[in-house]
Amino acid sequence: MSLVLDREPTRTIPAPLIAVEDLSVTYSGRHGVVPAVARVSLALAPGQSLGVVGESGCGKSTLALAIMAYLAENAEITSGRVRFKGSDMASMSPEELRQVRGGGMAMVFQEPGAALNPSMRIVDQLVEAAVYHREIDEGTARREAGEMLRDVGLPDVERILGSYPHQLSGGQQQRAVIAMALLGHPSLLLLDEPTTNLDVTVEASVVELIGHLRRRHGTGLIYISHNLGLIAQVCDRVAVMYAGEIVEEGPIDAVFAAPKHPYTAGLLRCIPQPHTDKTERKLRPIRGQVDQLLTRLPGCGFAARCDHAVAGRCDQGELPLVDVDAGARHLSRCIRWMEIADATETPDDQADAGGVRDEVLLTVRDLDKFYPVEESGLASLFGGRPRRVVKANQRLSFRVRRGQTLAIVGESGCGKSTFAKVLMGLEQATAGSIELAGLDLATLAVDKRDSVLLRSLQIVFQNPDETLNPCYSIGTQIGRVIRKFGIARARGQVQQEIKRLLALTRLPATLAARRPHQLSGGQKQRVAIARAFAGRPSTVVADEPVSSLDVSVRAAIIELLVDLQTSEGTTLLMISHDLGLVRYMADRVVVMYLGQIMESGTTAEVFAPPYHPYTEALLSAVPVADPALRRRRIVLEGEIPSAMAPPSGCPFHTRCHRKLGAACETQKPPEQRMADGSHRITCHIPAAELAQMGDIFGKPGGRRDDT
Amino acid sequence: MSSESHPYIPVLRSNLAEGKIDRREFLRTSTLLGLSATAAYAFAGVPNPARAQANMPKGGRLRISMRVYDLKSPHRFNATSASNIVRQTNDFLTVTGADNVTRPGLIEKWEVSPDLKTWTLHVRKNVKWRKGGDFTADDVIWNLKHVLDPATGSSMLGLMRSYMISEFETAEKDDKGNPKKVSRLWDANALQKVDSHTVRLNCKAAQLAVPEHLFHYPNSMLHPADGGEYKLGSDGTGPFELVELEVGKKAVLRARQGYWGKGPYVDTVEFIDLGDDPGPQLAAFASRQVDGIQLISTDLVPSLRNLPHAAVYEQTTAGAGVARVHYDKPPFNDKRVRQALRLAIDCQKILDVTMRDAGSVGEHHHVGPTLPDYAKLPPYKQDIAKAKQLLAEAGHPNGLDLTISCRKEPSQEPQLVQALVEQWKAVGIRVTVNIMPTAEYNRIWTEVPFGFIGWAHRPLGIMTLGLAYRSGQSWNESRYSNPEFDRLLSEAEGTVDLEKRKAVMAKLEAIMQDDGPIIQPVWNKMYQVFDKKVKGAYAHPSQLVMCNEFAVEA
Amino acid sequence: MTTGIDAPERSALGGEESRVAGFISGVGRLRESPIAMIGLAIVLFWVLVAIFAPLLAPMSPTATIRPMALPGTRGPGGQLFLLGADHLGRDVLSRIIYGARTVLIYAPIATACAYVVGVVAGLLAGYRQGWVDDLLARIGDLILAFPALVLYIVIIAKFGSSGLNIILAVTLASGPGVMRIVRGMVLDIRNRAFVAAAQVRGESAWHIMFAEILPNATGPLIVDACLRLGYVTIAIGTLGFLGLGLPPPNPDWGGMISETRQFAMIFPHMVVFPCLAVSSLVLGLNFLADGLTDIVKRA
Amino acid sequence: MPRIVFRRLVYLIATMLAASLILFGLFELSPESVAVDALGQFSTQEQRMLWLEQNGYFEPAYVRYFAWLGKFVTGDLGMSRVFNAPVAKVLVDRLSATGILALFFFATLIPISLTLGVIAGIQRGTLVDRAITLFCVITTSIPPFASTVLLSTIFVFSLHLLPGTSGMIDGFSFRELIMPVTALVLYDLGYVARMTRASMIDVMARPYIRTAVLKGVPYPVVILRHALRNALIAPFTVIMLHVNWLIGGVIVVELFFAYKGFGSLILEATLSRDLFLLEACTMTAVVIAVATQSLADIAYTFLNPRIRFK
Repeated sequence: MSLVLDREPTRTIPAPLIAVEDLSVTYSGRHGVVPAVARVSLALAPGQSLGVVGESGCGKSTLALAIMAYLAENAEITSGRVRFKGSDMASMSPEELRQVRGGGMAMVFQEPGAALNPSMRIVDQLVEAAVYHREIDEGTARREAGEMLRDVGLPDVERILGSYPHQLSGGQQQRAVIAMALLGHPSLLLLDEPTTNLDVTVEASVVELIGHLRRRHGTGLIYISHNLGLIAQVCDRVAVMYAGEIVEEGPIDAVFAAPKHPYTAGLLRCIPQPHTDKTERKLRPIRGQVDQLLTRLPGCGFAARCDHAVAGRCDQGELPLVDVDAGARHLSRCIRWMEIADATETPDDQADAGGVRDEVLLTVRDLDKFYPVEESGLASLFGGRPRRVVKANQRLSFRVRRGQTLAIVGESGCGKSTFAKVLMGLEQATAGSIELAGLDLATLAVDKRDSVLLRSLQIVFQNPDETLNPCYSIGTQIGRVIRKFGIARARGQVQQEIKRLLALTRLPATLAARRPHQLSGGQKQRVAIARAFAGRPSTVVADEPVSSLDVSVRAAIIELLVDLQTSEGTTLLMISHDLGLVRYMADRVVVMYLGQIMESGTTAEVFAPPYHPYTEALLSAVPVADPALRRRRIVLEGEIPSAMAPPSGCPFHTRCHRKLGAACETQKPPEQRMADGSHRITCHIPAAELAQMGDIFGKPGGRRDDT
Repeated sequence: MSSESHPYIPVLRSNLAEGKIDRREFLRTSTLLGLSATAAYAFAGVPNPARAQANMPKGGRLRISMRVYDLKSPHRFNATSASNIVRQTNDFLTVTGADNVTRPGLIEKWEVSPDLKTWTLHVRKNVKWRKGGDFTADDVIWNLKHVLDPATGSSMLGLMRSYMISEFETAEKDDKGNPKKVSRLWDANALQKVDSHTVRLNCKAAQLAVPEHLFHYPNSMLHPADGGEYKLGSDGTGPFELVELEVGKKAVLRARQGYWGKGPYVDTVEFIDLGDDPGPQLAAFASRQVDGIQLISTDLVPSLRNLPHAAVYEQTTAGAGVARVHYDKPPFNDKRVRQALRLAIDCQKILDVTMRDAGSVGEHHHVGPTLPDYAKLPPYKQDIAKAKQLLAEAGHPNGLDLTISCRKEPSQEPQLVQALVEQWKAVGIRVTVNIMPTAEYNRIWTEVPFGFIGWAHRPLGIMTLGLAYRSGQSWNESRYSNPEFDRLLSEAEGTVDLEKRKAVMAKLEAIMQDDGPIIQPVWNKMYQVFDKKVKGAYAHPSQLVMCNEFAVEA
Repeated sequence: MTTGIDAPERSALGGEESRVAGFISGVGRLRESPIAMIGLAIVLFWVLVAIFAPLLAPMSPTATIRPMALPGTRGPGGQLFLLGADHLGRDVLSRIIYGARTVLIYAPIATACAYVVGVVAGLLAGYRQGWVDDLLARIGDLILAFPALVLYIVIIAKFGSSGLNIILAVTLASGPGVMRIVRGMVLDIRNRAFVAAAQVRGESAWHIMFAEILPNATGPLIVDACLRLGYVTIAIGTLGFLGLGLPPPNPDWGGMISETRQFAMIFPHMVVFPCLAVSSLVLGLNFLADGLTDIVKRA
Repeated sequence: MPRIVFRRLVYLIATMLAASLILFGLFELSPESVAVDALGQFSTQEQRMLWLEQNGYFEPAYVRYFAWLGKFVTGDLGMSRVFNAPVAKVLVDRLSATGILALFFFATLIPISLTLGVIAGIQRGTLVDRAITLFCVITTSIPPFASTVLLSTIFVFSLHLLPGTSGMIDGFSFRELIMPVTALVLYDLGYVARMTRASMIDVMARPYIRTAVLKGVPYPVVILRHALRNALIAPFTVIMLHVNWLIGGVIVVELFFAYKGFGSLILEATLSRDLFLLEACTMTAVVIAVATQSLADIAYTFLNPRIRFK
């Protein structure tokens, strides 16, 4: 277990390492010229760190590529320049540029798997980064590569050096990429969403590493992310981008504590925090969505979505960035920043407490789902060896009450989606039962289910781009469900019902004639929800319903689900890896790890001590967009084991920071009932000892917890 | 008997002197009756074309494009190309030249009785087998017995059946209880050895064309020790020795020492198989990869004439493409249908679009106008109205739907078929063309109900008629069976007097036009092409090549 | 792309859309690719030639008029042989025009048959998986193990040369290729959430295969169909060239080339024009496929 | 590696067995037609019966199949009727001729098409790219049967530069190979070049190329070390699979240029219905096709570490 300070104290600004001056970039495409970055100015001193946040399409990746002078062919810099240590990137010779890239500044992208050449060994890719910038021979470079891998916290360095990228896990790959970036001894490191698609615990450790390396090597850092929580952990300053512009920039504490732009404030309000729930504070989505405009309208780009926009002021002329706090260089592009004062203040944040009924709707008992592993080779050809299995679900047992929201939480590969598939009948369980309305669904395939059962149990999928058939209009797709479930048959009635559902999901009726590709992600997800609710189901499964949506849209969808569940009296089964979201929405929580239940209980019970050590680590890893919040940092060692070869005994023992000893490795942990009612924890640590555990979150501004 | 002994020769002489027959007819007939070609040409007063040319260059290599088929059983050959390889190593008893005059081969002279039934063949005395030993009367008799044995399956049997063979019943019965029949020599003494170098053919019927029959392409003289099989190293009397054979690819022959006859001048002869396709043959010749093409489709002639190094040799022949029906199968068993098929055709038009100057107009009776026994009939005219009427009478007022099969190569055959089909349309006979791969068609050509095939040139009309239309012949592809026709044919075969024979031939030709199973729109010319550096080259009407006569200039 | 709620409406409220409109917009998108437009123009040209062959052809394609007539010369009746006449005196232009019919009947029918078989098998294999997939994949592999042309000539040699057998041969030889493509796409598409959504609302397997999955596979399939149509055109031509094609005198480009190529030396018009005809059609199809690929990729 | 080799071997054998069943069913199931094919149309019924009895054709079909298979496996491929020689001998002879053709074909195709593809791929959208792409589409659109005609019209008949046929009558001749190889390469060049181009474009757009550029690797090294290896995997395996295509392609070309190879052999066997030859040729074609497919698979595995080290 390592415990590190959250952040460093802010330093003063020395001479700039990198300076972006009034930079504008446009893309020309089929639909004309699209501005991506508009008049952005930034400066970063050596050793400083800057976070750039914004939702997808706000131009932050283009900004990063422009800094590296690596824009796509259809991109054009229409104004401004980028200076690296004073020299204009645009006027550099190819050789100078090559020296700067990798030697002066290095970049780390998201999806490390794709960033590494699949047909070269790690060692060769690392050595390259060193030898082309520094006068060292291959042997030295190789030795340094090994050291650097150790530095980035990779075990078994020799093996990794000789490996091909695909032989490493995602976390290992990203560490290798970071090591590669550092081998050229750059003075600036650009990170573009380096932890997206990594599991939350892995993400936490990578972010941890980045902070550590920055301090150790004194590298300047530009960290691009959509996740405000991550930025809060590593950066001194933050720049918030919206529609290609920087709308707010300032010291991290100041921006998070007192945002001076309505967009920043809106973003912060959209994020459910792991220490709040829907009864405490309602999420406040930002209206509408990011519009990709062909021509920039005068005035504030955010005005169309801003609650504080005033016609005649916000839509006039060029709005400048104004310093709202001369001492700390806190800049905002809002013309009304003074009038809005503290934009986080929101009226009517008090939400209704959902009524919880007691009737048990769904009972899962000892559910197992094993997949046979495709064996290749001799043995399988002749059916010799017994087949290996992946135990995706092992002895799952829990109950869901009518009208409740039950959340299943866990990192990827924990088996939560497998459970959803079994429940929906897309897969059949190996053993155990799922009881719903007197039927056992565990082995009842979807094509054996009658229409009553089918319509009573529906699902909302994760990826809005895949959830709708691109070939049919929205109306057709919803209409099909309405007819299929016999809600209505006549054409007029069906149309009425479509309209009702669209209205229910707060979509305009005109959307019925559109095709999915004409819709935004949020709209698609609303349609998917409308479709799921079309048969007036008693239970809806929501499988990561918002994980691929932008922050501002996410909040709206969550609110929609919560509202629908309440108004329709639907039971909701949430599957998510986002503890903030779970905390916000769920009544009860089931925490899974490698196919097994680690902890279950009401939301309050799970999110407060005593914790299962895994839950504790999960909570610690959640990025929190509140720099003032103190919490214990628990960084898990190692990678999530393969579900094909789960560890013996307690599946979590390989990474557990509270491991007791040999018993954890050999014996199945017992399920212990906690003092507080329905709360159960499956762990070898005695209940009494667990009860001693402190809360992971301190109160804002309160004392730091240490362990 | 002297060479002057046949009583009809003086008649021929006086006929020639009186102008009753032309020189060609005189030459043809007098030589068949045993007059030597030299004497015949001298009497006719024309130079003998077969005289050896002086100053032929020696040595070199001659490459001829020709299919190289399997050569296993020369007596069973049904393609002249195969015989053209064996021909270089194994001589024939007689040789019919490009002028249609038959000269001595392995027999130095022959005599025939006035009734044309007894033929005395005098075997040349200085001929040695390559591996040693003289060529004798025994060898002749063995070979003739072999080709006339039904088990051999030689087309010689069909040619000589009428005067050498009879059918005998055996003790065995077939399924219907009728005695099975076997064919064998009509008389034990039919092939008589007179002495070591004299053989006598005692025929059961008169036959004028015996010397020409002896040159029929399957009748090469094989060494009896080889048992009728031919392969690398088989013995022979010919000018060359086979040294390499790759079926489908090439055959290489090397000149032998001490050949009894003319030549050979070249050191090696190569027959190169370029496939049936005319394209590669033309391409190979154009780029001088071969020195000659054994058989060229008339299509290629214009292109070949365009090549500066090409010498195109042509021969007017009695070879023809013939569309024939199965005489016994409906709807063709109705004489009116057969007539309609003929009446629909304008032969001149067909000639114009297909053969042009490479042929002449046919008369649907398969007796070539260049042959000595050709009798001129009144012109056969296209008559579409009558054809339609006949069809209607035969019960096909709305016309007929037929399928005609033919082979892909030589390419003039499918072209002729297409031209015919185009004309049949006019009388309501709708014909689909089934062009089959050549080799495939060659195997089944007698089996298709309605088919088209090229018949090779034969030096006498009676030879063709005897092969193709006599009842029960194996090559009688049309299954034609007409007792009157058979009778007249036998009569013609036994008639020495040209005028009388022509009278009989006129009857046969009329039967063919009236009742016959064929539509024969044109006669082919035959072309062979050689590089100009090949000396002594000529085209033989039967597509034969005798390489000992050719020389190659360096 | 403008995706805001306030974007102008496309059609009247509640429209459950028309497939036709979708198709028209798809064709309209061809305009995005000049290369596709050129290809389409060439293909359409030949289609129109085939349809209006009787009106366009100056003479009967089988009438034997003046052999070896050179391009631009006249026949005995004053007929103008624009592209000359062949060795049997048939007008080359008329034969090319009618030949377009032969090609544009047999090639599309054969390709369509291959598609019917390939699409159904591919959908079944990809969607059903398990033993169905194994069986179909093995059969497909087996057929694909035969070189296509060998398969053609073996079939034609065994069963004879006729239009029907050519279609049969093409279906057999191309079907597995189509199946592989469809199967590959189905394996991808079947994992999308909308398929699972259809499953959980109890749609039948046939509905899912044909109404949910197949429409999403049309883009790449259309591209493939254009290319395949080109191959089939070449294949039919090749069979004609080898003498295994359609029986004459039906004009058929491959057959025309085969029949007249020995004249190429002095009468190149007989053979060069059919060569150009078949090459231009294939070129048009390839252009079309190229352009469509770009469009499909962009979509 | 041994595992995939073994699996491909098993697959090869299984495919061969299935193919042999098809061939047997197609050509040998009816003994009557076998006899006709073997003895010719002029054979008598009596001869056919005798032949069928001598060759064991009155046994049940499965007994015959296994006997046939056994002979096949032991290399007894029967006698070719047309060539009057053991099929095995003819086959080996012709296969080696086509092998030479294939060797020159690949030796020409691979460098030209890969170079064109890589150049076009790197310079995507430029005039060079467009020119190469257009050239590729046009050559691919001219079927071999047309290109052979056009090529020989120009080079043999008009310019008299090259020999018109490639029979290799006097042994190996490089000049005679030029035309057939050119015809084959022209038709195929476009396909491989375009595939290489697409693959190159795909690879050049991959994040790891960006990574390489942005870590300051010189551009030529990026192309040679990072792009080419990954980009050439697909075209390489496609080229391997071209052996299958080549077997078909050579039929036309070998026929046209009278090249005595496997293609013209299989055509001749088919056209003349030389049954045993045809069976052997077809099986050989299948073996070659499946074997090269397997080789392509193995090569792919070898080239692509993602599969190799799975």
